[in-house]
Amino acid sequence: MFEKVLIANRGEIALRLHRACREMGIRTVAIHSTADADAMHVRLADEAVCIGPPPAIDSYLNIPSILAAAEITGSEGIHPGYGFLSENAEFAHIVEEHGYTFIGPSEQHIRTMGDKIQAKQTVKGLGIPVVPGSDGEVTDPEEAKALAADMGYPVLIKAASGGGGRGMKLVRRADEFATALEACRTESKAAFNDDAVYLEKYLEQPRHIEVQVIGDGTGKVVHLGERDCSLQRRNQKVLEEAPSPALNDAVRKAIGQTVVDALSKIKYTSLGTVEFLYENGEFYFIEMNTRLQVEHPVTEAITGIDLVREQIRIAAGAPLSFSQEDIRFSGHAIECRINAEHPKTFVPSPGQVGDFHAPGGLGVRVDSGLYAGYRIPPYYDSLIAKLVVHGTTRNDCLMRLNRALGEFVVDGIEVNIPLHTDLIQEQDFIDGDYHIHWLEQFLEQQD
Amino acid sequence: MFEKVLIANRGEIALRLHRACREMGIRTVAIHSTADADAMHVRLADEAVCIGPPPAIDSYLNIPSILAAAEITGSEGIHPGYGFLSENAEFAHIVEEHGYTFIGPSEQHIRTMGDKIQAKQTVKGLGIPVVPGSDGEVTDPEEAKALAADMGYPVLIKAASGGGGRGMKLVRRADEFATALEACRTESKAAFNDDAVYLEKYLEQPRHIEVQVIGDGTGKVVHLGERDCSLQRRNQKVLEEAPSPALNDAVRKAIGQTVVDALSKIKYTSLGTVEFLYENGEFYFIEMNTRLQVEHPVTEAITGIDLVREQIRIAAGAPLSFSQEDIRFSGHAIECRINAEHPKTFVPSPGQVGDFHAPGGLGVRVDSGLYAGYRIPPYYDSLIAKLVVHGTTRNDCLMRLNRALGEFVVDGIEVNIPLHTDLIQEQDFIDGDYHIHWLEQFLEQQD
Amino acid sequence: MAKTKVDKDLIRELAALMEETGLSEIEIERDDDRMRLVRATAPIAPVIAVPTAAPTAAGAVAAPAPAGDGSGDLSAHPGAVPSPLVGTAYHSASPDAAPFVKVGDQISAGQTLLVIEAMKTFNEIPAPKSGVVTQILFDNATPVEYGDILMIVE
Amino acid sequence: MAKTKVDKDLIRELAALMEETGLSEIEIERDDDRMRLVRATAPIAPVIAVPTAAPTAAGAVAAPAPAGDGSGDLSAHPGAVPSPLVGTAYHSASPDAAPFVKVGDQISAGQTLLVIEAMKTFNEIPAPKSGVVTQILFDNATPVEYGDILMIVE
Repeated sequence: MFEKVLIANRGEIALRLHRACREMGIRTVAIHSTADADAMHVRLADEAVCIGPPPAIDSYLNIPSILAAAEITGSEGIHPGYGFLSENAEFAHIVEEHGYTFIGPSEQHIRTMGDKIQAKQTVKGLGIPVVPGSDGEVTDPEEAKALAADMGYPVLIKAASGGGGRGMKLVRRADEFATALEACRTESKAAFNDDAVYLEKYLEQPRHIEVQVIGDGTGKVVHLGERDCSLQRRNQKVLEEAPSPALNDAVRKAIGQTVVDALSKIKYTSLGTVEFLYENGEFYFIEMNTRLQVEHPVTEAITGIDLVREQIRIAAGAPLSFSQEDIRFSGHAIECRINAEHPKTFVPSPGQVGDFHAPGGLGVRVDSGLYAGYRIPPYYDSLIAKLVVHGTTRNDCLMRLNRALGEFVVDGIEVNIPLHTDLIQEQDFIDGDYHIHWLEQFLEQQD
Repeated sequence: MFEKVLIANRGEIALRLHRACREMGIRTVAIHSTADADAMHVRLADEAVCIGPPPAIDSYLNIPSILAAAEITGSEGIHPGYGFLSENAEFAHIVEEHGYTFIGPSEQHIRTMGDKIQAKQTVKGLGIPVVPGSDGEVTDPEEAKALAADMGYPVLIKAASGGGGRGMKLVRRADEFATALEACRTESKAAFNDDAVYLEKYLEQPRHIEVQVIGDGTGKVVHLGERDCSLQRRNQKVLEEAPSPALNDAVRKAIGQTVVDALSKIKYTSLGTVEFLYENGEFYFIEMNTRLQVEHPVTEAITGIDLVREQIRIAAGAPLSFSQEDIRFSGHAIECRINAEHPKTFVPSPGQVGDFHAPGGLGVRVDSGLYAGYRIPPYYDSLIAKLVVHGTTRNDCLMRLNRALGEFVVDGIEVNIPLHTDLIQEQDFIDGDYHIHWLEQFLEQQD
Repeated sequence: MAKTKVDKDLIRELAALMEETGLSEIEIERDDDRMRLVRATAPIAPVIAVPTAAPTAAGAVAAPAPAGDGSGDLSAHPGAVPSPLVGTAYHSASPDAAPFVKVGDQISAGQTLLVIEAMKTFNEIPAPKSGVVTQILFDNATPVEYGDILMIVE
Repeated sequence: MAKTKVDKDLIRELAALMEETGLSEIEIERDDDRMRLVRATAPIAPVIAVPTAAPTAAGAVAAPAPAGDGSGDLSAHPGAVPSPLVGTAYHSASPDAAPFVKVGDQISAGQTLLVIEAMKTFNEIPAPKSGVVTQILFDNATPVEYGDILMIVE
């Protein structure tokens, strides 16, 4: 096991990593910008090194500085957390080349999954379902009809050279192809000087469902169920839950097995998440995140597994400590991302925290680097706390979440706690009946 | 289910009860003395009623005032918590007589178990093991030897009229009886003018192990495993853990079944705890607590069951929501009682709390009514917070507990956090090798 | 103190001295001269951190009714009659009976002012002293908490 | 009030006494003289609630070595040369070479003052301005953090 790990991140996730290390008897090195000298994880770490000025490019993204910090502290492993350098294959490469252990997947897997096109081809080849489409250009309405019949309506005709939402046409019935295909080709020619178009299945109100996996590099891969992260605003997840209200056990097992089979073939190492859109009982691959995710605690809550601990163990060369048969899903968990932002306008609200009081009691977990009097720097993202609530059933979980949100005090700055309180009172949300556009539609109705 | 419950208690347990009610959609009524007007549970409750001045006898023990508060608020159920009126059979009687539901066991069970002699006779009759002794006076050394051979050495000769540790003699071998019995009778005659003595098995270094049960009054009783509460100072529990490091599964199952069988016979209702001394593989009944206990969260942690919720459900007439087969013990949990007292001298330290920051993260639960700036009144007990940590194994739990204690900040007053930090570094404790005298011996060595 | 005599250099020196020593006030008196310097004890926010997000429904139920808002201010009133128990307060012994006292009544110590019912028992609340009832602060048949100010007797 | 008559040493002594004893006010009257000193009711906890129970090993590792303790105070010094990166600082280009600069050296802007090694690369740190090296605040071959004050050039 590692003697000392450098935590190449900040905020709540740096604290999360510190806690896991501390609980494993591993000494921690916090790196930080000048803006984060007072941060909780810096105060708690065994050692701390200031590596640069506030801009992330000069500190948390500054590879030479991070390696220098590892060098002067004699760290053995480097944990990148999420964001920043966590999915930077070059960083993983340099870390390993300098003789440190990168606590994450192999450089090669990061690289492959980091390229959208290559990722899609790779996972498709491994047997993971992707959004169906024509393999190339389509010119003939009859060919289009045949393809669309296979993938199911509605179907999107997309300009091969298009982008930014232009050069697209939605087709809901076969008889629309006759005119739609030609129209799209004409528009495309006019707009992009290229009349090539192709087909892709169109998802109207999909959910965002992601499968958590972990592998130890021997080909042994285990899935830890899914998370439903459909509540998003501008592609940012706001609230996540596990299990998804939309899946039953059979579906869960099937998609889990598909993902496990695929990633076993490439001997995937460390934590990873395969993200899908889900509609009408079908999964469609979006991307794979080759790192620990913000919302990992909901999976920890329902499985009882400490994901970060397991990730560190594997990086240190240990085999997975459990098999698929050992995984039991228990109860329901929801995570609310507490952001320093106005709950209506979403304007970020950095500044000095007045009173800070986290909710407690049974089934409530708070991951936060905040404390009374802490000054939230304006340079980084607005996530300041994660409230994770676990209950026996989804309803128990919602009741407990409501209770916990009501106890949460963060003064001095604006936080989005009222948004979460409102959200969980919505009938659609209570019914589990929502999709990736639901939150933005809800917010529009609020105005 | 109840619409409104009156919480006839204060401090962390009042908050615990409030949270359970809130999560069940039950409105809460906090009662409080003038000294507790600013208490967290009073602030959070749906309604609050000041029922008297600071002395408990005039407020939290004042039955007419509590019933008047129930009356003016239209409460349906009254939860007594622990301490105060929780084991007062008369209170349970009056509550029920006035048409409210007492959220606890029947008046009769409280009464029976509240009388030490009656309790011992009752449980013995129900098949629960008690400390063996002679049924009455013993005068003949040969008779004493025969009895002692049955119960096992060492044996205590006790004066029937004795008390305060006087008129007792420890006998470790059969051949000591010849002189010891006569000596004890003589002393007893001199001290109490009564030479009657009796025998009782003497436990040298027993553990305090208690079995948590719950019944719904139909004869269905389920046990939720044991808690080891051997770390005590002046008969006050300091730290509790579950499961006990001293029991294996077979022993756990056997004592659990014994307790369940016994309490099924009397159709026990609500939560209850059967306390034992445990030495050399044998259990000896001490007493039964007919109420929710301070240390209930360790059981919640390893069973995943919300005990207070279940207790309220049963009081409202619902049947137990689980059977013995449904109970799964998962991992290990430890509770540290955080007291407002000097960690060495144990002098109580009421007063104004400065900074308050509770530890967070995976596997950490804090039950506390404290907040920054809260003034701890000097009138009540010194328990201000319970830190409950859960881990996959006892070792994981200890590592996590150490981490969490290091993050816990309570300024402005003295707290016993350093005591807990010291305790869990002790090799005996790490080995699980301790008994009911261990803590006091440890404390003596510290001086 | 003649204007010309104000020693501004001395003030500056003393101010520097206060800064240096951490003093917040200096007062010097000599003969007929007196000088007092105060340095703001900084914008130190109060330590008392109240959980402001806490729902504040608490205490709503049993607030004394009509003049209830003023009861907080009246608790220090020398003629205040606080409730010695929690229960339901009545102006009179029975619905048909006349009230025990009215505003303006001259009363003597020990005389019954009202009754408070708790657990089906009517508790007579006696006047703590003689005087005139100047305010009655609760509505008939309404709940009162321990310590609520019920009347003012002056 | 005559300037010469104010005993500033007495004020300093009394202030120190107040600090020592925790007193918040001293008033002395003698003949016609009177002096009153007040110290802000002091140990008011600052609003900034630091998790004081937190282990404070943080920052221990890369503290600049010899005059390190003073670096905090020197950061505002107009001649301070802060470290532009984290790494290991050296006085000279190689173990056998002479140091780039010594205390007392007259230097010109842009002249190399030291090197910092990070990732096997030696980064030359140039003088930000011309002047005299008055302090060198790190030991040879010791780690420095970003922002540590390395030298003073005046």
